Amino acid sequence: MLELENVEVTYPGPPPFTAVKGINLSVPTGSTVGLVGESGSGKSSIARAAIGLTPVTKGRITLDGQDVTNPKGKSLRYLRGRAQLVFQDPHASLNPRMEIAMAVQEAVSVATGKRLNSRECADAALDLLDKVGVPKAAMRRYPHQLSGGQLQRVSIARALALEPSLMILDEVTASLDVSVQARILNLLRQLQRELDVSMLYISHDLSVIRYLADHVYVMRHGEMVEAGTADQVFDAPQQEYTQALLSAVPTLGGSRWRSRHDLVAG
Amino acid sequence: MNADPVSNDILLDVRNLSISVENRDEIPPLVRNVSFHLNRGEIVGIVGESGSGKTLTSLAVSRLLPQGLSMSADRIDFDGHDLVGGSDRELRTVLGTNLAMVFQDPMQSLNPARKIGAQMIETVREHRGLSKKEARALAIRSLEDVHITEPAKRLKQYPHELSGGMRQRTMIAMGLMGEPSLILADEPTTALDVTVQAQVMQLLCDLNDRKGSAVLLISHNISLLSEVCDRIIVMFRGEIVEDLTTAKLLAGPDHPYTQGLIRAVPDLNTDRGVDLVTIEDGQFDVEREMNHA
Amino acid sequence: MKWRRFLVSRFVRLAFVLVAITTLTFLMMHLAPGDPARLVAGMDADEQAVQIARERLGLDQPMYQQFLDYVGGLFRGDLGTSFATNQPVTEEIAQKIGPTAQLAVLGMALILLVGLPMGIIGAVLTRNGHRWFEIAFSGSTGAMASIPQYLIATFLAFLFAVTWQLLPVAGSGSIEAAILPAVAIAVRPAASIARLVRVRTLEVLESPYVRTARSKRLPTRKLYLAHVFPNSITTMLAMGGVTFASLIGGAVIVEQVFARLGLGTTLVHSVLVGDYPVVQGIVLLLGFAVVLVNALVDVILGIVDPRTMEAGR
Amino acid sequence: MSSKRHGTTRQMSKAFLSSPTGIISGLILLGLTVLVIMGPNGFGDQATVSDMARSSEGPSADHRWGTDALGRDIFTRTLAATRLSILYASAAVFFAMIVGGLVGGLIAAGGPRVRKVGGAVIDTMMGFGDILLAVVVVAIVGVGAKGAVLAIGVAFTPHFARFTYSLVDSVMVRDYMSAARVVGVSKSGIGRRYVGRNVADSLVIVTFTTVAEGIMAMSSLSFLGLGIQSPQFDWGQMLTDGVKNFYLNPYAALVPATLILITGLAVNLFGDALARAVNPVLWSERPSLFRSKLRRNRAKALAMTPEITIDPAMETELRKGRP
Repeated sequence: MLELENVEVTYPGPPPFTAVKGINLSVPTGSTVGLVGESGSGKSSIARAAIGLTPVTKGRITLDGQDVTNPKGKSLRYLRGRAQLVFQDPHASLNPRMEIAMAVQEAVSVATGKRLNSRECADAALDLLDKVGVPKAAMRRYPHQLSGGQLQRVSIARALALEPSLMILDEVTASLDVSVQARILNLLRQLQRELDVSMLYISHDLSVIRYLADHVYVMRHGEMVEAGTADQVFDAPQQEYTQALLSAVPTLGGSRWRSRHDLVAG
Repeated sequence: MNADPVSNDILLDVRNLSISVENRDEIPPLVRNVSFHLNRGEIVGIVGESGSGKTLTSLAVSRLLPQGLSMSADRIDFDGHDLVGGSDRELRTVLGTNLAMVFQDPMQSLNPARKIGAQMIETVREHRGLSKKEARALAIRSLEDVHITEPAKRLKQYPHELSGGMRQRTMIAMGLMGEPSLILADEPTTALDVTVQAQVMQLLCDLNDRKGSAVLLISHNISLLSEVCDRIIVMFRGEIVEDLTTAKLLAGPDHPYTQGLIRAVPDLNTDRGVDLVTIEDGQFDVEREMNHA
Repeated sequence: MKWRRFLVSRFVRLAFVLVAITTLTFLMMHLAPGDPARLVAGMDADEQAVQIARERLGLDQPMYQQFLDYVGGLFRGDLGTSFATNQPVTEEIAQKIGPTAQLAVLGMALILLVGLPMGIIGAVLTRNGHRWFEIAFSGSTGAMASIPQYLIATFLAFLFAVTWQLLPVAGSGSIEAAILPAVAIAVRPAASIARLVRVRTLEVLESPYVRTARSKRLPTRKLYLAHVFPNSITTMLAMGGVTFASLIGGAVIVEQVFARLGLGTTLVHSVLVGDYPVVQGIVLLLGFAVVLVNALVDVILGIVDPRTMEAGR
Repeated sequence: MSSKRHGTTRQMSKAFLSSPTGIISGLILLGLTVLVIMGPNGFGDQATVSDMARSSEGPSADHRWGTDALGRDIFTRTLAATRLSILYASAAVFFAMIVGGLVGGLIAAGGPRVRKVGGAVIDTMMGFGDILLAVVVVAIVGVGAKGAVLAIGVAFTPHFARFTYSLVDSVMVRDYMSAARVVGVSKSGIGRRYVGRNVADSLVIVTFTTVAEGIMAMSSLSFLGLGIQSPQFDWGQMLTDGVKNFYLNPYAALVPATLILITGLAVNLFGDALARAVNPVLWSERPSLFRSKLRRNRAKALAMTPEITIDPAMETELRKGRP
């Protein structure tokens, strides 16, 4: 459904910096696509460009066949109604002066066109928060009073309020503890099963991508290094960089440096 | 695997370490009755989530606890020196040379206003009385040890001119200047990319191998620790819940929290068909409902 | 390369600001109510005399012509003629600049010599848990930073010159006469700097890189000199421009208290009698001084801490 | 809906009342308000009519703090001066807030070039220093109350412009702004609920606390003879007169000085309490009498909201964007 064709993102200088250099990427309907890369690889720029936050300097982005490159007016409304982005830092992506229920309520109001303070919006917001597992007691609280995991749930609920068919998730678990990450990942999988949304999951963590994604894209320095189904990329990586990346991922009981211990033992 | 500690070869011995907030009795201690030891040449990991007390423990061992926190311990012995009773003056040289610290964020941990060289040589100038020339030569050798190219040029650069991985290796090189018997590394690779992380880990293991420095490696990543450590200490909310060899960890830990910690994190071989195990039963509800209830 | 871009950008900004100040001072006379020509000719002069004065002042010319004349005059070092004394403004200024410059230099020296060490010592003592000290420090510097300078000046004059008769109460000749005024203008900025440096130094003391330095177990003296001090001094330098400006403002007031015949006294007097060319000249001069000091501070900062060059606007 | 409003209001008032300083300063301000309403007329002749026979007397039964050079009761006159002192200072600060806030907001909302030039202009104006700016304005407008108010207003304007600019700027780059845009919150919604809520209360509180600075600045102008002229009088003028006769009757200077000090303290403490009340991030902070400590406690909260203090002498510092 989401198609990026030869997309380039250049930030104005001085000196100008090209973060994304002619990328092709597609997210098929109903699938989870993983976009993996190290810091500075341009993966977040792709997320922002796809949602219309960062201008694209070259190329074309379409959503369900409709052009949403540098969206304005109608195409912007079209895009926002169908695609949503969840940010990395949950503490930073919620207004500190707004109760969390209100943050979701606002999104419901945008989606339904109902008045912000109407009973319908309020109820719908509470339902959404309930659905992503935010406890009742937390709904009237302010962002700084909640933990990172809770806040990330709120962000997800807010994105869901617009009933998107595509969710872009930019490093959504990077700032969370591992046990919290597990819950968010489970939640995302559950949502995908229930709501049938497509996902573009962006992360530096190959293990998470491996766990979630059907298709994988590997980026480096703004260029696409490798793309394919998850099995292809992880089991039979073609590019040297992908291989290096994979071999660098720590695994439980991985034996890269074990030789030393064997020597000691021997 | 040989995890049999030679009894008289204990490098660091910590008994009943507790850390609490000064003058705030209503706040429970942040670290409670932590005891562990480290043998010479051993690599030991401490794993735990945020708030588990792993970083505070390492800071207490190095006597660098921030203001406002106080510690108590029955004993902390490092290399034959008493770190609880001893005065700062006595311990200066020991801690300044025998113990090397590597912190999480290499950008923030190097003084941005001073050149690399000046920061590297001050330890040995101070504690071993080397001349500037000798110290510089040592610094260059040390940078070579951590595989930094053009070491002489680096000495004249500022931290912001180096890449993240290079800064962290510089931090390690700085620690090596004193020929430490223990390298205390607190999340040394959290701010770095995986490929750089691999290099830094390789380097730490390599130094442990070549120079025999013991390493106390603190991380939230149990997979990472399982790759390099002889032994792993699991901390949860200020307490040690399990202290086990890596072999035991891989064979299957006893403690439910450790089990949960392993299964909560996906790795490249995790079954995609099933949900991840979460740690939420009773006392192991890590994600606290609210920070300020 | 980095340096060139930095210097060029600072130079462009400097030029821009100087042009702005020049235009502003020029407009000042024209914005003011009343007719300067009548002022010069005298309140009871007849229409013809006023007209003559107007022509002599060039006020009958179109605005742009007057502006060109004004700028042209600046390049020739001609700031016009005082309405009050009929002397060239440059000469008026030349006579009065000595006491003010003396005050500014002495004051600046005092600020640097007192404010910086006070701030650093304040931070160290605070961090070492002297709570009473923190209270005393915050209280006293806070009060000092918010007392108007004329009060400080009067108080000092009262104490040292009237009660104890240690120092001369007025005059603009000797160094002794400059001591009290210099102290009076330095107190407020010094207190501000001390507060700022203390807060900044506390931040530095909590920073990861100072933790690293502590882990090296350097003697305290070296720790502070090598790791803390350079960062405190950067903070202070960053405030240098603002401090200088408040120093000039202070001089205007303090000169009044000690009856020093400096630019400040002259400026206030000229405003009161409507001697616009002199006001214009003095504002222009002080403005230029402030802007130049600001530019200089930026360059020094660039040398001391290369990062500021890259971060700079 | 109503229960929610109630909850927030209750938490706010709880946060405000949790600090004794907030209550005390509130009471002081209430008293000052009464004095402002009463004005000089509320005190009869004692404050305004001179009695040369009793010039510059020390404290006595008739005049508890003595009389000034013209034989007027110092204490009564000081109370009577409250109205003009506070009104003029407030007017000047209000002017600065409106103009500076507008300019700062517009610059922050502008393109990169506007921001660059605008920022440079503000910095330069601040570089001049308040007094020089004020004197220039007086030179243009003329001596007197109107001139003084305008002069202080103009002198403070760049501070407000810079403050608003930084404030809006820091809000604009936050992730929550992008997040709101992605969700599709309308422009007016972003303006009110995002920029508005995060900027307005800081601005209001700073405006409030700056009134104390305004009183000081007005008194400095009075001292130079460029401020309020007789027969009008304010604390600054009384202070100036009192200082000249300090050795005859020190109370002539001390009484107005004390009231200035009390006002300044009350305004600042009230501002702090207000800041704690309106900002949910600070609700759980424990109040402290001493700013610097509060500031350090606030370090975390400040990551979200820029610091709320404006002290025209030292202000710029952290706001200049220099490392």
